[in-house]
Amino acid sequence: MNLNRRSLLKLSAATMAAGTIGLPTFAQAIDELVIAYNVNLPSWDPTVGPSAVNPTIQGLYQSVFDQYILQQPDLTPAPGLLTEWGWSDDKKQVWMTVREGVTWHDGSPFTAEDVAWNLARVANPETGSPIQFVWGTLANHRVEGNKVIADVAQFDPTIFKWMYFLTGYVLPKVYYEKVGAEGFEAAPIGTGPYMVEKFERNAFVRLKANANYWGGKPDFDTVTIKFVPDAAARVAEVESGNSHVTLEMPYEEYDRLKGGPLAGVAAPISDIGMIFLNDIEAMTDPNVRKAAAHAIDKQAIIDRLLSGYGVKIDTLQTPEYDAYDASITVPYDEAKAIELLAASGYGPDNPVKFKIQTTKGFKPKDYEMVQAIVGLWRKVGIEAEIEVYEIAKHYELRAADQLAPAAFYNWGNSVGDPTTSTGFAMFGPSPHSVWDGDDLIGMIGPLWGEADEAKRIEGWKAVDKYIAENALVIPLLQYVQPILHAPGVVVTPHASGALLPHLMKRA
Amino acid sequence: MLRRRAGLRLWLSALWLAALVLAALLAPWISPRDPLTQDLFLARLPPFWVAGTEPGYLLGTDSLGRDVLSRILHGARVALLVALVAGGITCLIGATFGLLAGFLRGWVDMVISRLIDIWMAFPPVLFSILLIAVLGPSLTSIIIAIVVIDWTRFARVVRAEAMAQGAMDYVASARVAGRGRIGTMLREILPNVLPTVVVLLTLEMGIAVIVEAILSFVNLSISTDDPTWGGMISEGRTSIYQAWWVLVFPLIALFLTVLAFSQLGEGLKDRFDPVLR
Amino acid sequence: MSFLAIRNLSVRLKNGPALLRRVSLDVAPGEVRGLVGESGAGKSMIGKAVLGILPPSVQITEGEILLDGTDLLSLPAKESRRRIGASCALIPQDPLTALNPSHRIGPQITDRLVDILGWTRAAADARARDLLTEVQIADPARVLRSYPHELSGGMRQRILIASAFAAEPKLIVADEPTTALDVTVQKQILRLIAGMQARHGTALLFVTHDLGVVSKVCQQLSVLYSGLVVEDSTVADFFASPRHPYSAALLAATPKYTDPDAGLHPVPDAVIDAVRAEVAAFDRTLAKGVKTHG
Amino acid sequence: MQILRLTILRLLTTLVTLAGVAVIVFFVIRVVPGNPIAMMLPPGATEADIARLSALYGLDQPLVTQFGIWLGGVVQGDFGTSITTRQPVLDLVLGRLPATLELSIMALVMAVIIGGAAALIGTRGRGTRTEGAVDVANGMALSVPDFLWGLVLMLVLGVLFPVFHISGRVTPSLDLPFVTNFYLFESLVRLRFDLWADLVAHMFMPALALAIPLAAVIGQLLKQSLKETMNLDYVTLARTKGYGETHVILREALRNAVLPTLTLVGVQFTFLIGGTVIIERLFSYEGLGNMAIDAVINRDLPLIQGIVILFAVIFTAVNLIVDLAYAVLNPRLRHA
Repeated sequence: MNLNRRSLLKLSAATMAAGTIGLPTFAQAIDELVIAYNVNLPSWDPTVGPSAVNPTIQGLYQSVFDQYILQQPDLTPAPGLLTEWGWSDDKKQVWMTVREGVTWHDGSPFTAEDVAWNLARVANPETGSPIQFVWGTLANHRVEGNKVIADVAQFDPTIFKWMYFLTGYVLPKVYYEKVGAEGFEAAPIGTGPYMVEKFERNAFVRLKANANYWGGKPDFDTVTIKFVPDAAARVAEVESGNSHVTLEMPYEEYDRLKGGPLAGVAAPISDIGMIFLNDIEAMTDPNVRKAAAHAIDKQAIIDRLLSGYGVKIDTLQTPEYDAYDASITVPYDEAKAIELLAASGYGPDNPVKFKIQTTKGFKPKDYEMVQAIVGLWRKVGIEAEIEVYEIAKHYELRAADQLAPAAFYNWGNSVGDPTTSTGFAMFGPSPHSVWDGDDLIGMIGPLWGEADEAKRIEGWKAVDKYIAENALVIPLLQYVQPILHAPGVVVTPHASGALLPHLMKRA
Repeated sequence: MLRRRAGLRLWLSALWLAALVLAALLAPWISPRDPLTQDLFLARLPPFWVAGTEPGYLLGTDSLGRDVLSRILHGARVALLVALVAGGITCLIGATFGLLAGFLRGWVDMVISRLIDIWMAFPPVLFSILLIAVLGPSLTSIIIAIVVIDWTRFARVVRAEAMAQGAMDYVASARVAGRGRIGTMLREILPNVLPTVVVLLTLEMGIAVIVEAILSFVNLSISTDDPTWGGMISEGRTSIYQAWWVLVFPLIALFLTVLAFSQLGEGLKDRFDPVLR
Repeated sequence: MSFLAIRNLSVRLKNGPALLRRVSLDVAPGEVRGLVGESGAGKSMIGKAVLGILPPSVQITEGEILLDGTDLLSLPAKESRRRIGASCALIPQDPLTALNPSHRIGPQITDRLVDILGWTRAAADARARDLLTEVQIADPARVLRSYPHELSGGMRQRILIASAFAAEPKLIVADEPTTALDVTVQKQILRLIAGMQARHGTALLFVTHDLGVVSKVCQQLSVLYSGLVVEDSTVADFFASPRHPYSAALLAATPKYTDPDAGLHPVPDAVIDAVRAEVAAFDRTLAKGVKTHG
Repeated sequence: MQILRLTILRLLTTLVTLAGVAVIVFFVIRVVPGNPIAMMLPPGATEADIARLSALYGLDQPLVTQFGIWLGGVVQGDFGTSITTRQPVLDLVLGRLPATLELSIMALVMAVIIGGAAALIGTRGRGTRTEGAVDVANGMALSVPDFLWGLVLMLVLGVLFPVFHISGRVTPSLDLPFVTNFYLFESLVRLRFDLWADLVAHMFMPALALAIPLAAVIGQLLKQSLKETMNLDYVTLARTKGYGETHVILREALRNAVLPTLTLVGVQFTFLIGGTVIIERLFSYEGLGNMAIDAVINRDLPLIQGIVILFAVIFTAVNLIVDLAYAVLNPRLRHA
């Protein structure tokens, strides 16, 4: 089939050579890198509005803007626009040293003023920053030479992690104040590796390399990022040679094309699949929860359904995260699941019934995975009814604590801190948590403001252990992001899942 | 010659639909396997004539190891249910409105016509996506969405037809003979509009089956793991190179069913000519 | 020598009954032949066969249609169509449906002169005006600019007659040209056709079920029953002494203009039975003949 | 005169229609589960954050008040600001409209050509195997949903024989001298056939996928009414004049046969435009439909409202044009 198709391709390419359409072919050297991206970019402001917290478009923002602190492909922080940072000894102040010699895309110099202005802007509730509750913990930002100092209104041990996370971008103060919000949307500038040359909404963005980039000029002078939301179309794009790089396609397609005409990388990213358990109905019974957790053969699901692309996890931490503890495990054990259910009077003939919600097509094989889980549950005596919901509905239900007893979701946490995984997902008072048990609230509560980093991490590990032992949530797997690319490009995957053109090099 | 071919098409369509009804009714007994039973270790078995299959899975298995044939047979239930219920209710509501507007005229016609205009101004796909977002994806939602969007199809045609019939002499004579307005409508107009309605209904059933497939494509169809053809097609499309049978067989079933409904409608239209011209 | 000669023409519905049974007849230049019979006797079918406009459901099984000595049926479709177009014309039955509602009258008369016969537009327009005057239409210029729905039935039939004579054809098939019209208009139209025919010297195949009309317009006549020509004679001979019992009965059944109150004598059942038997016998010999040939 | 009166009357009823659409869409999308605020809550947000953001976007007001504010803006030509893109809704939708219109019209032209050809071929070969083949092809075209046609085209003409572009509207690296967003039209006006070819190469597959079902409908209906017209006397008469069959069909029968087809094609064309929602998404075409799906996913309420209303305007405009075309083509209506 494949061989056939290739020869047909060549034949047709030859006959089409005279055509005026001028489609690219694999053989050509890549002058202009074309990337087929999986989502549309709605807005160029990375600090306000819904786009700012949309993890799938952070890669686009990071091409044009710099974050306060650089995040390396393995998620560790490195000097970025800030070269040094830290707390005063009494934790009453933070200080940041600003990199010198950096210029904005319009040539004007980047200064400490810019940093202070940005931090003050997102701390102000009026601007509509969705992360205001973090940035608002700093106050009274001021510039001292190439340093920025701010007072700590409320101690947050993760504040510097947010500086390479959502909304942690630095915008040009002078330019933004001159052109206003609308003008900025029309012609955004940053300090990042690429400059926006042309932006066509719902279609593409053309980027030009920033020759003065402080991290060195990127390899490709011109990069076109096409927005191709349909996975089949993205695969067709790279398969036909119209695009050089694409991401997020069915793993079957990845396997089919990788090693054929195309090359590929598939690396784990900081995005996990999990099942929220709401402490209502059947889920108040610990036996049911534990049985549900033990009845899922995560490895079989990964191997059979995801073609092996995925990393089994038993806590909400992936191996890259700060609070990962390999000793916490919840093994697949069908017999134990049956035994646990029997203790509560359930069995295959008298199954416990509840509803499980899932998205469909939002993440790779999400719906299929839930179908497989329901199939595995059915064998031990759990009869779960599937309800598909859209991601928007999930957010609303979760914020209102109205999720079904079980709800499949994916959780991204590209800073790798336990507060932004276990913390927000499991802390009762947070609008993101649906588990309201007081014992857990009591355990997590003190950790928010814990100043001793080692103690803080150990505290979270204890929380994860408690959660695993009592099956308060069912972590499933860490996702692997498939990237297909032409052989002429070398792609470095970023564990945050952001596809970054300045990390791509000529082969 | 032509007439015979038209007849043949009619019969073939009726035959396929009859077979489908049987399959749907008897699905639990004739399916070789439970359509929901999964076996991840028997996933993506090819159909029986291809090497590497397991006996008992005639048309292969999908990526969860479920039997494709059994799922198609059970999927026929959903397809027919959607076709019959959605088609039926759409027809009932649309035809009633159309009949009332076309025969009673006056302010009734004005209100209904305006309503039709407003409805026809909604982009149908977008509107159904919104509707299903409101109702949550389920069989009932699909049926409601089809009814809400397509009733105007019936209303418009039946209204025009009822208007034309209302102008005929026999209606006048029925009125002269002393029959009331509603009586005339039901006894004189309705039987003459019926052939049109039947043809539209047949066509609508085919449309309903297609709509389910389209909504599956945007991941908005039935949410349980009950098999639907549209759902199978959208699942199968991610692995066409690895397991084409997961896509192709339900697609054939869908295709033949829609074709049968439309050919049946066309055939009936020819039969009922010249009413429908 | 006749301009139109039909020899042994048989026509049947595809997979159906015979419609014409070995029909033969001649029309000499300038001559008017009437085709008479009840509805369904096949008289219109002959006209359609000559003009090559048989419906697709019908097929010619045998015979020749010689137009000016050439068998139309042996020619390629395009060529026979060209010949028919160049030398024949049709006066249709229903003037209400025979004009294209979306074109003006002018082009409907002149287009073929320009497109097919290569006239200049001006010459064709002048010709159309002359013709309309000849068919006694006042204000031809206005009528030529009109759409059909703006004109009366009689007007439209006059236009159709004018149009038929436009290219000076050698043969015109008039397919019951007065049936769809008012009785008052019928006579005028009939007179018009007869006058035009005489002036232009055109041969005319006149299809009608009305023997009264035949007596006024025609010289020759064929009587048909069920696709079989039962009588072929001159009009004078026929009215003096019809040879076939069926045509005699038909003649008797026709109301006399001289004595409209004399009452009708419907064709007796015995005559019908006899003529049916004759058709059946004809079919039998035909079947035998086919067998011996085959 | 008749046409003028018809137009004015229709414009008035159109206003009523649009008002109805506006009311319905406003309230329906506020019943949809999921709201734009929940969409922008990052991990760690609190109830206070929800309240603060709701107030910022005016979503804390009672529904009727929200409607009043929105309607007041609409009357002044202000459709509000999109939540996700932070741009005025009117600019956004009008910016995407030309792309969708060009795609739809291209699809319509294709459908008319394919469907018309099918009808002519079927009519010429009526009663023969040719007609049967045309019927079968029509039936098949209608029995497959258009997104599947899209997928098939993408595989065949995009990957297997890479003749056409798979996604987008125009090659990004081209310099476009256009001042309007009607690229296809403007490229013709400016005689830039190179750009025109590039645009067509992008548009071809989505337009064809949209055109196939409509082509089948046109083929079927037109053939039906052509066949009926072909039996009419004036067509028979034309045949005796020496014209060829094709000429008779085209010149005598077509115009009268088109009339009954036309009204239905109008309705079908609005379905086609509605179908752009999915096809544009599939082919990443930068039109209204593509934007609509994003708007729904993100629950961008003002944008959804704007898009639905713009679609409604297009639909009613199409119906109006069809009615006018009917009046123009039908001499009886024109002069009555």
